[in-house]
Amino acid sequence: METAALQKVARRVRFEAVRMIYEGKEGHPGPALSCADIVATLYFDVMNIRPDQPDWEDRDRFILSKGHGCPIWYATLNERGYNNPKVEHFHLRELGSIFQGHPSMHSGVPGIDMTTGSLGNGIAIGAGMAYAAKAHHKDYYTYVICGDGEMQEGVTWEGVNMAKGRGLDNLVVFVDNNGFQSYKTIEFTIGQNNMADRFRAFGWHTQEINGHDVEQIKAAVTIAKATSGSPHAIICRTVKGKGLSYMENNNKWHKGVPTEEQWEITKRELGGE
Amino acid sequence: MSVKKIPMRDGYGKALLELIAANPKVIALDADVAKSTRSGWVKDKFPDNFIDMGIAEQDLAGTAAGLALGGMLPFTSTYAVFMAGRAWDEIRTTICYNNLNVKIAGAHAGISVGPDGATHQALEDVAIMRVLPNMTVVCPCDAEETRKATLAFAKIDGPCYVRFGREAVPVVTDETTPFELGKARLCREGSDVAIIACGAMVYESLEAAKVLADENISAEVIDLHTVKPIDVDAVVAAAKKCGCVVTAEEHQIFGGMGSAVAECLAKNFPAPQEFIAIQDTFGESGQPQELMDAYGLNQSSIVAAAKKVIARK
Amino acid sequence: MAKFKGVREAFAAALTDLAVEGKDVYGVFPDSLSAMRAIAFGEKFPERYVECGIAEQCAVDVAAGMATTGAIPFVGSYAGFLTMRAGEQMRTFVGYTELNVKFAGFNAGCMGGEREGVTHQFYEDIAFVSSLPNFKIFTPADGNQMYHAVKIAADIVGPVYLRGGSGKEPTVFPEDAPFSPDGITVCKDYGTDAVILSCGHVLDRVIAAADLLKAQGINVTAADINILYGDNPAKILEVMAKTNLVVTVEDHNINGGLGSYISRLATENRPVRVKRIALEDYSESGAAKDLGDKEGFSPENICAVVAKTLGK
Amino acid sequence: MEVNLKEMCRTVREDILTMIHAAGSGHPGGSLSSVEIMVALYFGDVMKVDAKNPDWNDRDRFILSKGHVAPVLYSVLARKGFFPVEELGTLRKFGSILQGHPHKAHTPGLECSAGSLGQGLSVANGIALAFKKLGTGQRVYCLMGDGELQEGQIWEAAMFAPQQKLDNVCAIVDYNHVQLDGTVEEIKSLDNLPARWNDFGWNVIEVDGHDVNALVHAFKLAALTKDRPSVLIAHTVKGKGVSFMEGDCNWHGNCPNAEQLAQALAEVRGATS
Repeated sequence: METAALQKVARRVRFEAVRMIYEGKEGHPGPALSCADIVATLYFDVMNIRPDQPDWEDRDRFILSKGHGCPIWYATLNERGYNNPKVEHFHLRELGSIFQGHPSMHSGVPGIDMTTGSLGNGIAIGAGMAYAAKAHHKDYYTYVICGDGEMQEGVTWEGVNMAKGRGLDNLVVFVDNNGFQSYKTIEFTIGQNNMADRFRAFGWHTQEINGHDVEQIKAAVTIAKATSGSPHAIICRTVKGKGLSYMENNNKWHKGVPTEEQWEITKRELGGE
Repeated sequence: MSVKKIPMRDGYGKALLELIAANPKVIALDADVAKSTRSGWVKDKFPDNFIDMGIAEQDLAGTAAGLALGGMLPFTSTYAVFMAGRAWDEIRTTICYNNLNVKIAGAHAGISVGPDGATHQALEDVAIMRVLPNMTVVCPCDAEETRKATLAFAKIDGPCYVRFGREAVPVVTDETTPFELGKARLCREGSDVAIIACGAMVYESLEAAKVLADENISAEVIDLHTVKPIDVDAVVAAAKKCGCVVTAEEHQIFGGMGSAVAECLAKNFPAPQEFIAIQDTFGESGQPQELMDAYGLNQSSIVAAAKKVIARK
Repeated sequence: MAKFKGVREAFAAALTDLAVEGKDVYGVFPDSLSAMRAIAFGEKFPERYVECGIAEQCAVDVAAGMATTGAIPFVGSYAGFLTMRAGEQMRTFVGYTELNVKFAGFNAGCMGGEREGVTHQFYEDIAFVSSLPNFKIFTPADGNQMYHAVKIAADIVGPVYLRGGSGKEPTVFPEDAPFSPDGITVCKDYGTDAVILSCGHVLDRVIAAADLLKAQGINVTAADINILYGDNPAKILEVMAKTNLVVTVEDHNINGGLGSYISRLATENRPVRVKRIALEDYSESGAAKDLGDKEGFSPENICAVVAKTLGK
Repeated sequence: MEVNLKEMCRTVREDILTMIHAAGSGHPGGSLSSVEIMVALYFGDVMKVDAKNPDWNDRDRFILSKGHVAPVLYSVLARKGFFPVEELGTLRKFGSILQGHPHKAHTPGLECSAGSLGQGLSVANGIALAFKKLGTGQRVYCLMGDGELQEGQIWEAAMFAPQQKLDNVCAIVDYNHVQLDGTVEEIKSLDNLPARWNDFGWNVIEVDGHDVNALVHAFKLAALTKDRPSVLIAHTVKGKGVSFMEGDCNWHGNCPNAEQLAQALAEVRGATS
């Protein structure tokens, strides 16, 4: 897809994600917006998928390891045509809604390849999918988006080790490196924010890009696919709350709901075309 | 009539501040959710007595063990689902097997966590903690009882676990209400059925008892806040007096307080029992009260269970 | 059928036979291939041997990921390292997701871990797994039962937890005895003075106790419970309905295991006295027989508990 | 009392082999690879301990993370005088003070139970942090295997100690390259091991793990390092000192028979290194 069109999609899913949080009165907008460009680029350009056949066995797989960012995933799946007809109101986090607070593969949302919400597990689960692809002689890729905070979970590094050890070059992991976690900054919590060095030290093919530049995202995937023998980490510098002036780099928006006034700003900044 | 409601976690935060003011060796640890568990209050008031471990629950448990070995009195907190689920091996082998003086708080327990959905609703933690030797397990009924339980933990040597929910829940005790670890609290006397409850279900049970009274059924209500060690005398006495029991808890039916009561009854005084609990299923997103109603954790289901169990006498 | 002795070799043998039969099974091992006695499996089916290193949470997650593609992964390790170290992963990524992952947990009980000591003896696993919706719990008493249990587990769609001990437990069941779908097998039917229910590798001791009791004029029923917290406990209730005293014997903590399950069945259906023989504290290092005797699983002690409770 | 360190290493090796043979089971490989490390700590004037008063408040602490190598620790503690050497013959027996995997309540001089891998460094960090908070100058040592670096919890702890500036922590990796199921490289590679620790913020010291004097020197270097924790990467050989055990994963947890014991003891006694 053309760059301009992709940017337009990213803007639209951002708006939809914030809208579903505004209407549902609860959710995590900051972490959703920081990975919007990555999710949009994957679904509208990179991944080999069939929205009308979500269980197609040769599809590329996607895991949102940072499950709390799911509004952006729900919005993107909807935009890409997974829901037929398109969903107007998501009823996010309401009783009986298919749109659970953290994504569930059994709640009825088409296209959810894996339940998430408990941090740190996406890479290891992705490694399982990638291993199965090789064992079944399939050539699909598995894409994972992780938060930078969940790099503190030990199981992340267990998965990193495993994927390297088995040479899973069909696994591509994006780290949404927005520099914040629930409470404060990554640096405050663990002192350092050197994600790329760590992946390199663990033997992964590692790239660093601007996670809001769709061209760079596309290029990084192309380079990853051309490099065999080890799994791929794409460390994305991002801005938490990207796209909304009142949210950007303000960690109070890790979780929160726009006021009516802020909703007006949202419509101005992200609404329309 | 409006009921005063306060989240139980406020009681935990309050107790921590009181403990630290009296004893600088008390130290609070959290895994990146200090605001939610209220251990963040310590961070604001006594920053030297607070450590944020980052999103690393196993490391949280292990470091707390080390702090205890080094002579501090650590109180750890994070969401119950991650505390009990992810750090169980550390709690079992490093903390309980060594009988270390580490206190553990599991926040956001139960289905009333609400919109976050099943991944964040701890419904197994009592089963997990109850099976560990040396562990004391408390499931308080409101903020004040949570405060008292937390203060009581500091007075005993050895691992302790307290679980509490996220929502503001009705206040049923005050500063003067007696509290003793291991001693069930009689909330209402009755003779036809004994309702043994813990956590937020205590309030629901008291409401149920009122409804039953209107139908000339006399229900005893017991707050079994300490699930382990269980107050055998109180449970057996209630069963003998009433002849049948309903247990009510915001936890899976297997392994929790209801199971503890069943073990106690079957061993000492076999009596009919009905279980109000989550019926072996995972939760989902929704508003807290909607979920409590949808999963049968409310006064009307307690009333129905009471009638059913009386008929089995 | 591959040859085997004890629950571990039985697990590996069944896994190998399943692969030979063309099932899409995998052995996912956190550095536990040799402990699972599955080296021959790994050599015969290298592409079905998924090594995860000493990283149990990773192993469970990897298995979950594989299961989404239609594969049938078996995660084999020690009971506690799975349920305790990777408990949350079992809960959220296998139980909640209802994925087709099987778990084989060994070194269960003090007699399962014996001389390794407490860190390698596991008596809490059933309490945890039973609290997880969608899981089935199989507790085969010996190698022959384990072999059939693994084969049945592979045919079930959804999570199954298989519990096994050291692999040195005595063989009680004949090779061709089926793994009872009712969750109970009556082994001795001398009478209804008491019903003694056994779970896992203490069965030989329970049977011996029934014989000892018979010699004393106390006639009991001795049965093996091989499925815990199953969907349909009707047959178990049927056996329990005949007596006024049930005694449970299990190499598990006294809370949350067989005794807890039977107590709940009793108070919920027909209140009957349930006496539990189980571990009340951490055990210690030692030979399996010495530990079993010390923890109250000797036929003599079981016998004494029954006689005393009956007031005889 | 001046102790001949090399002589002590020989004695400890003999103890390990004899006690595992008597017990009928145990883990000789990893115990033998850690001999010089343990002798340097306890006899090289590195750790402050008092065998007559195991609970002495001001002692340095040692945490064994790789609990299965209890025999080497038991031998060193006995030779140091914490309990009679005769007790070594009761290893793994019913009622013994020497559990198959160590337990605090059973054995004088033991600080913490171990056996479930990957937990020791967190415990060591906690003790070190308590010492910092209480203003004491004690140090904490933690011995890990290389295989257990596959446990995610190790990396959680590895992030924590530098953040808290725990310069009173000294971790030791017994880098013998062999684990239960094969070589570490086969199971899950640990290439770039020094870089991994360095990137997580540690002072890394590489040392020949069988040169007891070099180890003593390395421990002293670590003690001089301020504001960050140190890790000794000790290059060792699994089963060191017994030709048929060296580098063979089959001797991870295997018991020598009488004939093998005789040969092993002869080799150990004859060693002049």
